[in-house]
Amino acid sequence: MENPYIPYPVVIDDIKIATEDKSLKTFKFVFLNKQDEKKFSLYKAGQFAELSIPGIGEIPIGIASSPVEKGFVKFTVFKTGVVTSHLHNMKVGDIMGIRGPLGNWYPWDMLKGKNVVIIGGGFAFTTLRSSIIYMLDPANRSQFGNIDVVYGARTPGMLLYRDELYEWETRDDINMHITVDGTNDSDWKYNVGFVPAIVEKKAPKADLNTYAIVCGPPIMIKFTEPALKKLGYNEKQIIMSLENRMKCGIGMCGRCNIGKELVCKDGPVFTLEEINKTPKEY
Amino acid sequence: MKVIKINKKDWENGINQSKKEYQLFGPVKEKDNYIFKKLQLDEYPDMEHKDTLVSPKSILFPQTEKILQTNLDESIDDHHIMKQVKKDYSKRAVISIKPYDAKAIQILNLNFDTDEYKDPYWCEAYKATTFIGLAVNNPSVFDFSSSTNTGPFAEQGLDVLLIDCSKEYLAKVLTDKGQAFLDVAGFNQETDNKKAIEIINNMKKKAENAISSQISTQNLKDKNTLDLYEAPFWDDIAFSCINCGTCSFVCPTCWCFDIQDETKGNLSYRIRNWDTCMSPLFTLHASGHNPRGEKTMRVRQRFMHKLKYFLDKYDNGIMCVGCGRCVKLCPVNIDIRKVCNLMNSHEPDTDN
Amino acid sequence: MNKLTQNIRELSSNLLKNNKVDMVIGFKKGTIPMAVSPMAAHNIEQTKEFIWDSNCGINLANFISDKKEKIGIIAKGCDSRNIVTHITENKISRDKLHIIGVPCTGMIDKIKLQSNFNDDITDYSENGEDIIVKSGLIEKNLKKSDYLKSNCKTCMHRNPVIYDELAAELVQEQKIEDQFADVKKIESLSIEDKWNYFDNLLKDCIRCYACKNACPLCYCPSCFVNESNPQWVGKGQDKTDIKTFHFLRAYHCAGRCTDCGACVQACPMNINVRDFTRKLIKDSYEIYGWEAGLDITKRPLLDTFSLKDDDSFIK
Amino acid sequence: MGNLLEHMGIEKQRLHFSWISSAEATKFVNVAKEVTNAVRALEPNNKFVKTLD
Repeated sequence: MENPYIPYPVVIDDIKIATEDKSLKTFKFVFLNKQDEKKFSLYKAGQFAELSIPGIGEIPIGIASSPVEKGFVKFTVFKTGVVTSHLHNMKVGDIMGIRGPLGNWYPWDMLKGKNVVIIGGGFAFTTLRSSIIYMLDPANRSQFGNIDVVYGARTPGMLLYRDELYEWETRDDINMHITVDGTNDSDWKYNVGFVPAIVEKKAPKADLNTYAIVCGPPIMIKFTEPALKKLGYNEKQIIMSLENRMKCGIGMCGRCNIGKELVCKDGPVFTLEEINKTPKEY
Repeated sequence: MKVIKINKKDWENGINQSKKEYQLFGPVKEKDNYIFKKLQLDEYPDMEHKDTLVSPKSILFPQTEKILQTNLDESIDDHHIMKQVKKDYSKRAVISIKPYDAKAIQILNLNFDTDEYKDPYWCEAYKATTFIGLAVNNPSVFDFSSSTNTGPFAEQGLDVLLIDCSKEYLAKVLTDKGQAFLDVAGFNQETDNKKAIEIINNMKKKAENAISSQISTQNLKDKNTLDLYEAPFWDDIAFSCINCGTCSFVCPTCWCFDIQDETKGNLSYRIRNWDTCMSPLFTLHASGHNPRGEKTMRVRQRFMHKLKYFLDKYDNGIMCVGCGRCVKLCPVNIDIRKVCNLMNSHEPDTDN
Repeated sequence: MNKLTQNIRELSSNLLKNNKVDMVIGFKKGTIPMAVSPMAAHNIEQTKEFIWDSNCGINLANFISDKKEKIGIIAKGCDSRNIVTHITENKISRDKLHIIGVPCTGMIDKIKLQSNFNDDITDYSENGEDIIVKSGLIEKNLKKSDYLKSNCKTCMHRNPVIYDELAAELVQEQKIEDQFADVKKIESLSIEDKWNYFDNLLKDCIRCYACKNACPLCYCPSCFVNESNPQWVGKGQDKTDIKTFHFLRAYHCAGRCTDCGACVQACPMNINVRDFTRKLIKDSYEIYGWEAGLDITKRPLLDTFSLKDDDSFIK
Repeated sequence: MGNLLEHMGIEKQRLHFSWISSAEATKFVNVAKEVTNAVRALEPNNKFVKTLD
C-alpha cells in the first residue's frame, strides 16, 4: 500500500530571493531518487504540493515550475508561519521532502482551442507562472488561442519572476498587462493601477471561447469578479484557485472544506459557478 | 446465516482461548467510567456496560498516533528522510462493540479508504480487526440510533452480533472473519437457526420500540446547502456553545485530525492528533485570516458537515449514528437531535 | 414552576420592557433530564423560557466577555464573583450590567446522583431542598444537600456579592469546619505520591479543553496551548504535555479562581481539575488573606504589591 | 508557583527566585552555584520528560 503521507526526499538545489523586501524566496528542489521525479513530474499546472521539513512541519504550496521544465521543481514561498520561516533559513544542499502533486489543476483539456486570460496578484502568481510556461511551450502553444496576462503587485520590486515577465512582454504570442499599485520609478514602462481596474481596461471582452483564470488575494478576487462580469464573463468562464489551511492534502483531515468540497482534493481549482454553490468559507 | 449458542459459563474460557491468537479490546470500568481498552490476560470485556464515554474509534484511530519518523543526525546516511513508523498490525478483535459504534467505523472508512488515497494506518488496522458486536437490549435514553440507519440490533460493520439471552449468548455469524474468531474461541455449538432468528427478531423489535427519541432526516437531501447555511437559527444554537471539543472527541464518526512534528534528540516524529472543528485554530491561516473565525460558523460547520455535506458527498446517509454521547456530555446541552430536526424542517424565507 | 424561576422571568421581562437592557442572559431548560443551556433573551416572550434549578452550575460570567450591549445577567454567588473579576480585569464595565442576584443553596453533582441508579435518570424535579429523581420504574426522594457538587460543599459565598436586585431572599452562608480538607489531603502525600496522584487524575484527559472553555477566567483571544510560535506545549496525548496544560491553565487562574466548579461540571471525562486550582485558592487565602471576586474596588491579587508580602522565597 | 509545582509533585528546590542586579556578578555566581547544587542533590527529574511513546 502506498503511503500518501511519505514525502519524496529532495535536496535544495538553489534559493533565489524573489522580491525586494526579501519576504519571498524561490526554492529549486532536485529529487534524490530518479523514480520519484518521474512519478512527481506527471503534475499539471495549477496543482500544489506539501513542502515537508522533518521536525518542523508541512505547508501546502502551489507548484511554480511547469511540467515542461524537467529535472527540478520550483516553489516560491512567502515567509509567514513556523514552517515557511524555517524554510527561509535553510541552505542549498539541505534535505527535506515534497509530497504531491496534490489537488486538481486548471482544466487544460477544456481550455484547448480557447483564449485564456490569466489574472494574478501579489505572490499568488506561482501556479499562473507554471501555466504560462506550459502554454508557451512550443509543443503546446498552438493548442491555445490568444493568451492575455494581467499581473499586478504593490511595486515593481514586488513582482515575481520579473525577468520572465519582461521577456514575455517582448513576445508577440502573449499579451502582457503588468501593473503596480504605485511606483516612484520614472522609467516604469508598464501600467499603474489595481488589478481589477486594469482588467476592466485591458482584458479582452468575453466571448464563448474565452476563459479567465484568477488567482490572488481575497480583496483582489472580490473586486475582479465584477470587473469580469462587466466584460461579459459568466460564472462558468471564471476559473479560480483557492487556498485554505490544510494539513493532510489528501482530503482526510477535514479542515479545508468549503461546503462539501475539499479545497485540497476537490480543488484548489474551482469555477466561480461551483464556488457560488458553496458557503464562502475561504 | 448461522447462529451459534454460547453458554455464559463458557464465555470467559472462550475469551481466554481467543487471546492466544488475537489482541482483544473491550469495554472495562475504570474510575466509574467505561472505556474501551486493550484487555490484559486477566481482564474480560464488561458485557453489561453502558456507553463508553469515548467511542471505540480510538482502537483503529488513536487520539495520538506517530505516522512518520526521521533521523536528523547528519552523520548518518539517510538523515532527514521520512519513513513510515513500523507498527504491529497483528490480528485483533473488538468485543462488545455496540452496533451503532460499528456503523460509525464504516463511516470513518469512507474517509480513510478512498479510490485516490488510502490511509495506511487506518486501512491496516481495519483489515486486522474483527468486530464482535453486542446487541443493545435496553437502549439508553440518549440513544436515537434507530433513526440514523443503524439500531440496537443492526449488523452493518460487524463480523459477529452477540445477543444476550440471559443464560446464553446467541451469536449471529455475519462474515468469515467472524466465523474464524468463533472457531479460535471454541464457540461452535450450533442451534436451531430458525428458532434462534425468531427469538432474535422479537428481541430486536422490543429494543427498537424502547427507543423513545427519533430524528427526521428525510428532507435534508433536497434542501439547498446555501439555504441551510444561511438559516436564521444558527446564532441561537451557537449562543451557549463554549467551543470545547467534547462533542467531536466523544463522537464515533468525527474523523478530523491535525498533523504535528515533534522531536526528541535527533529523532523526529510526525504525529497525528484528533482535531476539532470547534477550535478556531482548526482553520486559521498563517496570514491571520480565518474563514471560520466566529463561534457560530464553527458550530454551523459541525452540524452542516454531519447532516448535509456528508450526505451530499457520499449519498450514504448522515454522519451521525445516534449514540447520544454528544447529547449527554455537551456541557451546555447543544442537542444534535434538535438541530437536525430544525434543519430538516427549514424552509427558506421566500420574501428575500 | 418554582418561585425562583417565576421571579427571574418577571424581573427579566421588566428589564426588557423598560428598555433597561438589550438582553438578559440566563438558563433555559435542556433537552435531557438535568440539563440546562445558557441562553440570551432579547424580548419578553423569550424570558418565558428562563428556568432556575440546581442544575444551573455553568458559570454565566463566561458569556459576557467583551459584550458591547447592555446586559442583564442572572447571577448566583460564584457567577457574581466572576462578574466582579470581569469588571476589575476590564472585560466588561459595571454600567453595562444589570445583575439579578440569585442566592444559591448549591448545585447538583449529576454524576454522583446518577451513580445511585442502575439505568439512566429519566426525570428530575425539585421541591425546596428535596429532589425527586426517576429512573426506569424507580422513583427516589433525596436530599439535595447529599448530592452537592464538591465546590458547593465548601462554598463560602452562596449569596451574590454584587447585584442590582435579588430574585429571592438572601440565604444563610455555610459554616465549614475545614474549608481545605481536600487540599490538605494531597499536601500530606509524599512528593512521589503527589506526582502519581495527578498522573492518575489526568489519565483519561482527552484535551477537549472543556475545562478551560467553560471557565470565565479563560478569555484570552489566543490561549498558550494554541500558540505555534513558540509552541509552549505539544498537542498530543503525551502525559507531559497534558500535565503541562493543566498546570499552566491552573496557574493562570491564581488569585482569580472563585471555585465555581464550571471546569469540573463541563469535563466529559469526570476529572476533578479543581485539585489544581484549589491549592492556589488555599495559598491565596492563607498567605495573602485573599478571596477572588469579592470587591470591584480591589485590584487582582497578582496585580498588587505590599511591603508585607512574604518574600522569604526570594534569595 | 513553587507551591503549585510542589503540590503536583515537583520538588520545590527545583525552582528558585532571586533578585540580582546586573552589577551583582558575585551574587549571580553564588546563586547559580546554589541552584545547581540544589538541583543536583535531587538527581535528574525523569518524570516530567517527554517520552514520545
